[in-house]
Amino acid sequence: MKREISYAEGILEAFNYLLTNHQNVFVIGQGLWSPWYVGASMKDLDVKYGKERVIDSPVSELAVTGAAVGASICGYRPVVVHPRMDFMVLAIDQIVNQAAKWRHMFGGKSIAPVTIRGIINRGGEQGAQHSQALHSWFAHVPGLRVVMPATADDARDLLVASVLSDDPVMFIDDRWCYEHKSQVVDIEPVRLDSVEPRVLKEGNDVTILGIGYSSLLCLEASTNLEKDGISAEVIDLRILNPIKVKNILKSVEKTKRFVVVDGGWTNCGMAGELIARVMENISISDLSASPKRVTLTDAPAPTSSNLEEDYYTKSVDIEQVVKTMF
Amino acid sequence: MKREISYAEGILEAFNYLLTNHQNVFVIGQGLWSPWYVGASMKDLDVKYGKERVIDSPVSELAVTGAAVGASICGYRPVVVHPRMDFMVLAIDQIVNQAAKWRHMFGGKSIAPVTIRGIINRGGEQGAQHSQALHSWFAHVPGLRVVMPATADDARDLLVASVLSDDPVMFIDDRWCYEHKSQVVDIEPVRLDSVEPRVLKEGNDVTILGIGYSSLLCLEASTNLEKDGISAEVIDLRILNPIKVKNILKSVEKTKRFVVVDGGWTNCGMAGELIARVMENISISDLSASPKRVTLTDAPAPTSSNLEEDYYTKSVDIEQVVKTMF
Amino acid sequence: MDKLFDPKYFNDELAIEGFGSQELTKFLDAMILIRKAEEKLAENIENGVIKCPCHLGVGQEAIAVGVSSVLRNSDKVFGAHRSHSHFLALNSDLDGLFSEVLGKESGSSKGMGGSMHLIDRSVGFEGSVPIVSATIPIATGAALAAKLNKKGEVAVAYFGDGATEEGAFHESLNLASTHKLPVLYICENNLFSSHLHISLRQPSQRIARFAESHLIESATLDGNNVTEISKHCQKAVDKIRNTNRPYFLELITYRWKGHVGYREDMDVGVKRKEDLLVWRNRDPIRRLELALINSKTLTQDSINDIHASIDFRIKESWKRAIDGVFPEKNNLLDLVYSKK
Amino acid sequence: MDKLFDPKYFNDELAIEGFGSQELTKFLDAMILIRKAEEKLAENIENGVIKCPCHLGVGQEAIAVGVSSVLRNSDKVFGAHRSHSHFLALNSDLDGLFSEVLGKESGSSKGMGGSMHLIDRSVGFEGSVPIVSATIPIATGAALAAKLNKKGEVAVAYFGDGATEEGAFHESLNLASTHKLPVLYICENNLFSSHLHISLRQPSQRIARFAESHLIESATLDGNNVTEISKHCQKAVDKIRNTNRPYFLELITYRWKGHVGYREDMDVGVKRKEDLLVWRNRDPIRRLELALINSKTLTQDSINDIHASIDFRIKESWKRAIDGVFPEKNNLLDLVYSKK
Ligand SMILES: Cc1ncc(C[n+]2csc(CCOP(=O)(O)OP(=O)(O)O)c2C)c(N)n1
Ligand SMILES: Cc1ncc(C[n+]2csc(CCOP(=O)(O)OP(=O)(O)O)c2C)c(N)n1
Ligand SMILES: [Mg+2]
Ligand SMILES: [Mg+2]
Repeated sequence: MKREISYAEGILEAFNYLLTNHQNVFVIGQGLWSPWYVGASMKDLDVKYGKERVIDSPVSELAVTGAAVGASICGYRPVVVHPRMDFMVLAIDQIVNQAAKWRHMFGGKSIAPVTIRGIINRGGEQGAQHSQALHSWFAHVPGLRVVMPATADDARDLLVASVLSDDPVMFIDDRWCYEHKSQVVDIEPVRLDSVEPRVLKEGNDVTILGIGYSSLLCLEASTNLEKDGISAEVIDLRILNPIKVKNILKSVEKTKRFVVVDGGWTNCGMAGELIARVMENISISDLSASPKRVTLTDAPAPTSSNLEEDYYTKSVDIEQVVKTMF
Repeated sequence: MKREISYAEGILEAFNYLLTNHQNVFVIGQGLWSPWYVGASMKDLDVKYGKERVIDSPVSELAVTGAAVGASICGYRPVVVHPRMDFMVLAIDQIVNQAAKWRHMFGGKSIAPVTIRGIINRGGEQGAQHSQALHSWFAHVPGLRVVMPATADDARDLLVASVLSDDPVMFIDDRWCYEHKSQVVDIEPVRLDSVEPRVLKEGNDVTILGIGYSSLLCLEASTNLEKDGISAEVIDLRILNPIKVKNILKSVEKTKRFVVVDGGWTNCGMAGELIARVMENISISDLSASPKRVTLTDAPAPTSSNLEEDYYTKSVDIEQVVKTMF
Repeated sequence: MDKLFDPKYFNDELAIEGFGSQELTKFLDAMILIRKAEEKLAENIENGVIKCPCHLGVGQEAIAVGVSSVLRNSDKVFGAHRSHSHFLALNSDLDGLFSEVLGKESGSSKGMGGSMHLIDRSVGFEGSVPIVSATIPIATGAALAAKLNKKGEVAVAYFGDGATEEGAFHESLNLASTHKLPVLYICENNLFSSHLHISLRQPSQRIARFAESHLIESATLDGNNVTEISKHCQKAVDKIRNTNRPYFLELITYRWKGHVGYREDMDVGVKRKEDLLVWRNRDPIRRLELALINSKTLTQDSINDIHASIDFRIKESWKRAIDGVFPEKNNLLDLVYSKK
Repeated sequence: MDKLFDPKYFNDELAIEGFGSQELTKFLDAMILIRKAEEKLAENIENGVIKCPCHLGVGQEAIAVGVSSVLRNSDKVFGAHRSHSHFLALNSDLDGLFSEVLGKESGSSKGMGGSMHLIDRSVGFEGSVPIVSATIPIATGAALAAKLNKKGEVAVAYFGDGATEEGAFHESLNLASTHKLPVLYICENNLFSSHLHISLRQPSQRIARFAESHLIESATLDGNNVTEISKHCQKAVDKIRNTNRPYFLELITYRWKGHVGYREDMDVGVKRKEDLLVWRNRDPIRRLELALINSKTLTQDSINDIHASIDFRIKESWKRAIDGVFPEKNNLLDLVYSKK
């Protein structure tokens, strides 16, 4: 039976599913006994599953993440929650030097199947150190699977898949998606490595690829573009590493125009990467316009509402870029 | 008068110049009182300038980097030395959350002109945690200038320029360049923000862009390609952020073929970024082949010499890719 | 020692011997200014005018006022996420704070930082940032600069009990201790990090034990006693200037508002109404007022005048902040890199 | 206590009361195996056969042997960059070590890790990595797993004095102390981090002071005394299993070789020939041999036999390692992600 749920509810359902069905799952991080900062997405987990399995922690990102890595090596499936990516950078050694390489450097004899939930929590005049979206960094690292859902059903199903994956997974969660709603059926676990970019809307004139929350903006833009007679195909990347491009290439070959929209900075970001992937894999004659990207303003996040207005991408920015291609 | 010096000597000359001419320069990091791991590039600095200005430190990457950031805020021009990028990730909060944003978030009222020398030290069966080249990460961050010299003269002159720049600079140093030799004249400080990608060798048929040590590989490849009648123009990127592409575009418009070579991983790396930059800025009809990139194998570094052989790019790999474009 | 953590104690009037009436009045004035400024912010968070996250330190005013009373403009002071008091205690610059919180051009960081990024270099306030523990190594580096420049400057790092759970804290203390750096570490131990009481985060409530482990001289004092803090800091700062050695001061206190925002009895979902009631008796302002009245240094009337005049200053300043303009759009990109 | 740091002391034969001859012989055997294995590596680093960076622990053998003597295969042990002894003390697997150092398929990590990434899960050796301090939080997490699975496992983290300068160390101790995790922290305090003596890095040589600051029970012992280490560890491990609380053991020792590589009197550029001469008198092997001979547990002849038989094993194992094949090329990409 289909039901409609929000993204935040999707996350909560995933946690409930995992904690109920998998005794080796536990959750650890700051704020878990009072998870006000993640909306409803973790409500009452500590009450339902006990404070032994839903563990609030000292302000020690590095050791807490390392502890989760250690527990994952010993058979557990921990989810570490970092309320903000900005704080999580303190734990990068454990994520990138340890977890991502554990399997490879030990010749496959051990794995570190930890899931790290890094939350992008921006806007609201929070400023330079509370607004970062560093997903492109993690996508750079072989050994780490990087997941960034845009829709409620994906939020739920990809979180389940992340925790059940035998690899370390960076699950990136954008607060701006939390109210997004979609239809779901009951949870049927999928294999994370089988997940491909998803066509959210079909179209013929241009392929607009979104990443995380940007995919929702792309949908919005596509609706407006229709009024201008432009039929946009919208694709949601979903998995940032290892990256799969088959669906994207197929779409670009059809539409002959390609725009990537990402809420991260430009240089060495996900948007440029996808342009490069497309360019190396199609023949130039398949394109009728130079590929374009729409990215975050290349500056630290401001606090002033006046500047925030300019700083973040809006769907109209996407529409404008698309229109220059015709 | 022209002299020939090695890259390592270039670094040493830069330190001598800075410590002699700028009383507010000091150096801090692990190993400075016994700098065996950086070849001759820091020889006797502690003896010449005293242990107060050339400071060896505890094994505390985060605090030591933060201390340098703090001293830079208070009028000093510290250079923090990280013998390996792999260790430096422990200090990312100070580099990325603090130094890179300091000027912007305080409305220009304060600056953090620290220079961070992050060394890429790979090969030699050192394995996954002692071989990383994470320059693309730092290039992603607005507010941080990222410098990666390939030649001896640049090593010297760009280190001087980095320390004299009013912005925080990530100066990335590849051990594999240390023996490279070039001609220099006396030091004439240049402004870091005036430095553009540098044409190392002119050619007509293909533009090969290198980054750091890769530029030396590109030169090697171009010599061999000549024998096959391919005239390659080799450009060295030098400054990874903020990026400047004018010279590159001009070259590609001439050669109509573009290959980027980078010693970092593929996904969200510098090579893909440059393909994207070129694609958004030229018209598709200017290209006679799809752009290509040559990057590091997308895996943690192995230790076995047998696998290292495959893992790292050789000039012949570049030659092969170039040849497919004709 | 244990009594410091028990709100039943240390609720009486302060000892004021050795302080002149002018100095005591300055303390009172400064604490009331901070209290009322933060209450003004609370009011405007509640009514929705302020959007920027604000961490209010109501109840903790004695610390910044006591510490700042012994500092020079050439000293280098660093704050954290809860730093309105650190800023105001040095400069009383209501306009700079209010405008900054509203993201206005006239703010202390030109509207680029908000509540969590305050700066005023003219008085040595070198910046506050909300990454927990981040300014501890930075202040340690300011002390390294002070040691090198030999001008007798002292660096000051303010941070909370939660920050001592971050590795950066320990690394910094070791660096300062080993390299003999002139830094004053001020730990405002308010027993909470966000919603979590210290007993759920550490095996002991007393933070100064870490200073001991790094062989740094330290003391644990009543954080709601401005005269004692001032007196003790004077000694500590003199010692630092003379010896180039770090000093660690733990100040036990309690915050009256929630972790972030305006609420009183709720802390990011955690109710603590009863506790708060008891802790309010340790009010640093009331305890000084009592001492001033009992010692006849000030009358209740003159204290009322102080309140009234500060109310007026706050009203005027808030108006100016509200009327201020937003930063120019070009700041967004123009401030990323230096022009040199 | 101070005597532990003075190489003039603790040079005599070991006390062996309470240990059977079989156990003592096992200690001796294990220490000699480790010593000779590392000397074999040193020889082949010097002659250029080994390219992979090796951090030898010659002189520190008693620690791993003493600690391992009380562990179960189900315990979870983590090492660091200098972990040959930790590995061999648990499994005596010369082939696994030698092949790994040579990057051969038959190595303990299938040739994918080299000297700095050893693993043998069959005996609970869960891995060693060279990022200083990195396995301290990881072992702490293994202890969290042990606490959750209630099987009485103990996690063990080996690390050096240098590692205690990293924030991760302090964060981990706080986590273990607050959440009551069954972990045994073993600090091999050899007074050096690379080229720097501890007096240039910390204000005190005694590392256990940090355990005290985190309210973790601790002891500082002679790290070159295998019987004492074994006895003390037995008590510590029993306590950990019974109470789920961490325990911290600091073991004072000295390494005879340079930080990395084969040299004896040079430490990455730092000469310390004189110091080394004195410290060699605290040789953990010689001290046990003396005790065994004086107590007539073993004769010099039987000890010679042990040496000879180990020499033989090492020669044979080295030959097998040299003859071994390299990992298949496809490992490079195939091992990055799991197939599931
Ligand atoms: C590195 C980092 N981790 C987590 C946070 C979220 N956070 C903000 S304030 C705070 C509490 C800090 O407690 P404490 O240091 O005692 O200061 P107080 O709030 O009590 O003044 C936390 C956890 C952060 N800002 N930075
Ligand atoms: C994070 C990090 N920083 C620096 C290094 C370089 N390094 C390798 S071993 C070592 C010394 C560590 O000293 P200690 O922990 O006492 O161990 P020991 O070498 O004495 O066994 C250092 C600094 C590293 N590997 N990792
Ligand atoms: Mg607190
Ligand atoms: Mg050591």
